[in-house]
Amino acid sequence: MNVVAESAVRPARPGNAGRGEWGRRWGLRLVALLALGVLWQVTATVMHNPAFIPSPGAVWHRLVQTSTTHDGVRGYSGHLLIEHLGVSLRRILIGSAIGVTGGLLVGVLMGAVGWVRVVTEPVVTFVRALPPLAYFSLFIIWFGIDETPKLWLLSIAALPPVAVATASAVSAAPTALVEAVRALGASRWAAIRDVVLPSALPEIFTGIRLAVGIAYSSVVAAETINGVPGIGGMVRDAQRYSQTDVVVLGLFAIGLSGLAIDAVLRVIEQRLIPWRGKY
Amino acid sequence: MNVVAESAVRPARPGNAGRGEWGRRWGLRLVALLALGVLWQVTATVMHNPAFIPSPGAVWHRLVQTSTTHDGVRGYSGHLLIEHLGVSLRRILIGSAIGVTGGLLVGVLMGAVGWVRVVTEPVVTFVRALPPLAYFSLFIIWFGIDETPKLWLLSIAALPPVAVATASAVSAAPTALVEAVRALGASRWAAIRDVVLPSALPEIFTGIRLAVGIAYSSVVAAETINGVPGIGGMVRDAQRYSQTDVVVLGLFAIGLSGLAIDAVLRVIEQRLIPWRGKY
Amino acid sequence: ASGSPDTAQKTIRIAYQAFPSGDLIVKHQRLLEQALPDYKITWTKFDSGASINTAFVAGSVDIAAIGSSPVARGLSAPLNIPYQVAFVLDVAGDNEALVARNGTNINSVADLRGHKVATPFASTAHYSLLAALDKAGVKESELTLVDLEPQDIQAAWTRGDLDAAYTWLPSLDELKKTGKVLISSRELATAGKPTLDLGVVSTAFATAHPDAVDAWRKAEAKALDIIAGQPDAAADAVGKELNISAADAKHQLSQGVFLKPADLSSSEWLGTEGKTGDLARNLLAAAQFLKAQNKIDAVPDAATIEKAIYTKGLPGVLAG
Amino acid sequence: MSSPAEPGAPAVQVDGVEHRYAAVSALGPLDLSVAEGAFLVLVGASGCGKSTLLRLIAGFERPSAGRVRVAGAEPVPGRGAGLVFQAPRLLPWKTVGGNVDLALRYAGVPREQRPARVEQLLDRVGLHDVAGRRTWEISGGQQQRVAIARALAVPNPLLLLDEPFAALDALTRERLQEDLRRVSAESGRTCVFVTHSVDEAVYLGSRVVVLTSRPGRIALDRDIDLPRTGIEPDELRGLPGYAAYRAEIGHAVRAAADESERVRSLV
Amino acid sequence: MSSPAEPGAPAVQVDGVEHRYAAVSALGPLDLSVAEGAFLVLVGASGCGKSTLLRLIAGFERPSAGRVRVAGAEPVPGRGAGLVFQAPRLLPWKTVGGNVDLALRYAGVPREQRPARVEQLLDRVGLHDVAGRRTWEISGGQQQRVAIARALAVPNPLLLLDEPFAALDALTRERLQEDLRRVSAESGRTCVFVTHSVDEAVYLGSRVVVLTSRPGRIALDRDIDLPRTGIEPDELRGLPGYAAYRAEIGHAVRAAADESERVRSLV
Ligand SMILES: Nc1ncnc2c1ncn2[C@@H]1O[C@H](COP(=O)(O)OP(=O)(O)OP(=O)(O)O)[C@@H](O)[C@H]1O
Ligand SMILES: Nc1ncnc2c1ncn2[C@@H]1O[C@H](COP(=O)(O)OP(=O)(O)OP(=O)(O)O)[C@@H](O)[C@H]1O
Ligand SMILES: [Mg+2]
Ligand SMILES: [Mg+2]
Repeated sequence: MNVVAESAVRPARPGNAGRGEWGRRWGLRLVALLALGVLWQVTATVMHNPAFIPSPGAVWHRLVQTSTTHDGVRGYSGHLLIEHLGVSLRRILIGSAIGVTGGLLVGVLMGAVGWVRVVTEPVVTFVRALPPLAYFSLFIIWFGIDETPKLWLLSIAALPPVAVATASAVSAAPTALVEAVRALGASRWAAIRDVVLPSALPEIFTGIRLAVGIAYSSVVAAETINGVPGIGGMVRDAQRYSQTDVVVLGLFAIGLSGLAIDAVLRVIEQRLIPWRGKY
Repeated sequence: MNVVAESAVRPARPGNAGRGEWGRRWGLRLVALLALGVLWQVTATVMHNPAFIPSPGAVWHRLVQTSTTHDGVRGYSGHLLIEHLGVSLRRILIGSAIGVTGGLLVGVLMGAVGWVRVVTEPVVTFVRALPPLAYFSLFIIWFGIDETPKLWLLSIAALPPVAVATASAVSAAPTALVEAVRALGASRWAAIRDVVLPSALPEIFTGIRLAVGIAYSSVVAAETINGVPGIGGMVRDAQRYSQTDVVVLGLFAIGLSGLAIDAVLRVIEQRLIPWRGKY
Repeated sequence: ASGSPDTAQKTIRIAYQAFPSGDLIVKHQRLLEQALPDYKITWTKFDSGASINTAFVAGSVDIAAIGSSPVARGLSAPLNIPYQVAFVLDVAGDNEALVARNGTNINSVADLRGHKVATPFASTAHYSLLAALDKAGVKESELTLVDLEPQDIQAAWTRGDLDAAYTWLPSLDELKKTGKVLISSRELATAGKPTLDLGVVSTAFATAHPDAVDAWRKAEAKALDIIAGQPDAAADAVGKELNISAADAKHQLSQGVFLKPADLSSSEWLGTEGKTGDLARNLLAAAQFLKAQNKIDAVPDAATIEKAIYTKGLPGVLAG
Repeated sequence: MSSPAEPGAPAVQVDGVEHRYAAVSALGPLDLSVAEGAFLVLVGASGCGKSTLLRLIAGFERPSAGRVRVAGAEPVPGRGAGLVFQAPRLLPWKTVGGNVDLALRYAGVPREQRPARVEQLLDRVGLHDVAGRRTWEISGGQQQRVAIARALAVPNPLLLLDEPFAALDALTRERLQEDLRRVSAESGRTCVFVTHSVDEAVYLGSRVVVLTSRPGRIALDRDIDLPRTGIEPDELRGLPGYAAYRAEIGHAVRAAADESERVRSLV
Repeated sequence: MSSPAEPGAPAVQVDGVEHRYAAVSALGPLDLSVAEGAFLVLVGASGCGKSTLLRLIAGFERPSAGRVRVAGAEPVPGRGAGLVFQAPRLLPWKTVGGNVDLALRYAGVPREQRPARVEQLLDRVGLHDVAGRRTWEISGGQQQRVAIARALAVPNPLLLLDEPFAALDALTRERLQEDLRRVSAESGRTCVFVTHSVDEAVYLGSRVVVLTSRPGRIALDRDIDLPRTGIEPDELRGLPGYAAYRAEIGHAVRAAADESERVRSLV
């Protein structure tokens, strides 16, 4: 049992966490993956109800089918799986980008400027409690049925985690360091730029990772309206026709691409915040 | 413009942030609220289409109607507004509680135990990218149509923010302090209890606040099936009949109660974490 | 609890939907509860046939009100849900229709080519729209089909994002104010493509509690009588269930087609024991249509579908 | 909020200042006037309020009673006074050099001149080759020296130093003392310097103030009448006056502490 | 991973130990054996590797080369050695008393005895009435004293102290020196003590080791042959041997620093 708190006790020396570590990590993951796969196959065989749990084989078959043109039909609903995914990824990325930017702005203002917080905090809390499904119809009235309402929904879903995390971290900036730069002559905004934001960065990153995840998990809601092509639209469609294998395939496509994006974010995080835990 | 970073520069002395501050804060909020109300009334009057933007008066009338028994009809769909809200709140609270507890456990394990992280991190990332609407039908198949699938959905929605925030904060525990207690003879788990968790508490709280918000905003999705009584079910029902005033009323009920819960959480946070920003 | 006849407390779990039909009258006037006092009856509202199918797979319901299109899906692979059609709640009439917006110069179904048409996918309206297009010789690829829920159709329509839509009440009424009806489900029904709301019973339940099924059918028949004979009472019940005014409910009821109980066992619908009615053919056609759409894996054979029509005791049960 | 600076006003003027942290009275009523160019050394027991006094002068605290004026105006953090805190307070997200660079940037030094100035400042506090290191990759004494270099980067007329040399070895300490003594004498910058070392106090100060403990009041206020320029450190320490000052101040420190002790034991 | 302790082994045994942080060589090859009950004082320029050596002995670092043994076994943090870090490192989520209490809890002191022991320990480092305060509500010197009290709470046979008295005034410092000297002499606890004060080194140490700077090597290793018990501090400082030791060690420190300086200027 190696507690990572251990890393605090015995800092890894250079060359320590090399190939071996890397191999072990992926080995472990592979084993876990295999175990899950076997579990799935066994459950599917035992249940023997494809609507309940489609077998891995069926999902694989769907993957092939939705990724190719067969019998003159192109993929699913006229689009290949990769196209569905691509369209949705574009929406997710744009929506997340807008949401994260907005969240950062709102969060910094909320954390740093007293009266903005007094008014904005309740508004943000109010808005983030609202279920997208409830207000989505209003978006249609305001923004139509094309890309705009989807991007709005995803942005609004992505904003709160960043805003809340940023505001919380900003308002808890380390007093000692803020004083240190103020003593050197930093203006208030320079202090925010040089101390408050860097010290909030770890929490902001957690917020961003959560935001992207939430944008992801909102993609079906966003694509309830005119959502094909789109992975969410595909899943919804399949759901209504009880094509559980397509639903599971869609879930995999969503989950795996989400995993990839999160991995990228985590690499950026590690590059950007070498000081984490150092003070 | 009073920058709160200022609070770092000139610590408020006792008696400084007293009645006056309090009054100003609520005054500001009241003004903002009034402004919003007027804006709403004006928009409603201009649009003049109650299916799009119901007037404040119409929503108020609905509030009265859904909170009383009139013409032999009790509230909305046979339940008073407060009952709808109560049922949903119960679901949200139970779901959040389960999700937060699970998230804490997963987060601490992920942050503190290397091999758990290696396997669990991808699983959590995978799961939190999945749209509830996509897997909800699987929940119905597995857990039926009563409370269980709703609680599952809400728990799963609430778990990731806590897990991610906790794991991130735990793995970034201040090395200096971990060493300090280790030097005093703390076991690894004592170090986690006495240093890692307290230092992670602020981020954990951000995670919890986000989790409750997300559980809130998932209540409509959770109540798509067999959702009456329930505020989400009520909103959905109203939606199908374009009773926008009821939808808006429901949104208010959700948003305001969400605000109340968040306020409670923030009070707890401030009580629990007096050292925030102090190191 | 459903399948086993010897449970202590006998229960019936009914799934209903929020469309105006006799089902809501049965619920509101507690007709079934009165007929079966020693059963514990729970009513659960669902918002689509798909979710009702899901609930059947989960074994969470015994009896349901569901559209003919989802029933066809449920009877086909991969779902193969063991349930049987035991009642026709209503036939879509003028309450479901295809409307074109004024000023788009669309005067017939054929004119829809190149336009944007919305309908809730996987619904009876979707089925009807495709049937109408098929009848007019318009290929799906020649126009843009948009998947929207009725309330969203209404919103998008108001903005001018849509040229036409196939939807149902109450949004249909709003659309009609600024558009004109190209074809309604009533006409499609006459042309042999009816869409229906059906009452289905899980096979296990029907086997275990045939008497309860009979009572339920009688209650539904009574509701049909109320709709025909006491429109005000019917409107009141439906209005209260749907949270709308009695006047609105009355208007909506007037747009649908409600069969006479006696007609149900005619060869046009359920038929009788041993001689299944046309409903089976109708469901088979729907399944074939879905197969052509790639929405189901295989079309069940005619025998399977005939077996899924619950005609036990017909016409006797509904005659009284 | 801030009154305009008056020309000819003393560098620091403390009038009847008291400071209380919630229930804790940290600094007793205190009057103190520091002339421009003076080198004031504060000595006093741990917890007597020295840091509090510096924070009041720097503008980080407002006195519970009385008033503080710096060059005749109400003190504002970062304006008019540089401050070396008791702890290094380096920014962990900047390298060692980056921390000094930031101070230069605030001081308005153009970007292209900064790298050379950073090197120079670090060199001045005896640090070589550490500009590229992370702040947690240098020793405690080195961190404190970076904090000093950072404060020296800003050319404020008033410099406040809170036990800046406490973590340094004798040699490094002597070098920095020399440097600081020369700078203050030559540039005419006013310094307020906190130390626990009586020797350091006498060596550096043009005036030494000894505080009693809790709440801090002035126990001794002595001008040090020793030559401030053109004399070698060893020579200075060899002067007969030097030893006398050391003895007097050492005595005062002990007396102040004993006094407080007696007061406490009476209570 | 950890070898069993051997009875009769020296309290600390350092064999050919080198330590490198990435590219930085912090501690040169070093051999050192500390006998049980000894009071070893380490002196050396800032950045010469004193803290690194203490961290190696405490088990927080593993040497890049050579081996460290504490009572014959590989050192494990928290087992066998108490450590006062150079910075206070108090837990901000505990009160001052809570920080000390935690140490007592780790030491297995029963809950009901702890409040009294906390009071006693705080008193011992000269702190009154601060047990209920938050860690940021006390002065720098007070924080350092809490850290000392916390370390004294754990009865380890080996005590490592990294400039523990640097932030204290002369009087408090003398009291704590006395206390520590007495404790080590009476309890037989082994101490390794880092300081920059030559006087402190001679006063406290039974042995003084002077390190050269970067990478730290042993420049001087001198046993201090002065009485360790039954003598008043002033009396001790008055002994002729005392001044001689002071001179020798002061000289060695300067020489070590100059040496390093020369080496560097040659490179
Ligand atoms: N934030 C605070 N809240 C309450 N009391 C405080 C606070 N800060 C300091 N004190 C108390 O005020 C007194 C003066 O503190 P200050 O830091 O000025 O002492 P100091 O003279 O700098 O001591 P040292 O030499 O130990 O640094 C101390 O008794 C301390 O306990
Ligand atoms: N994490 C690190 N990474 C790189 N270099 C380091 C690190 N920690 C310390 N050093 C370097 O190692 C050398 C020894 O450091 P150490 O902290 O042991 O010095 P020290 O003798 O305790 O100095 P001081 O008296 O200033 O506390 C120093 O030159 C320092 O810059
Ligand atoms: Mg101080
Ligand atoms: Mg050190």
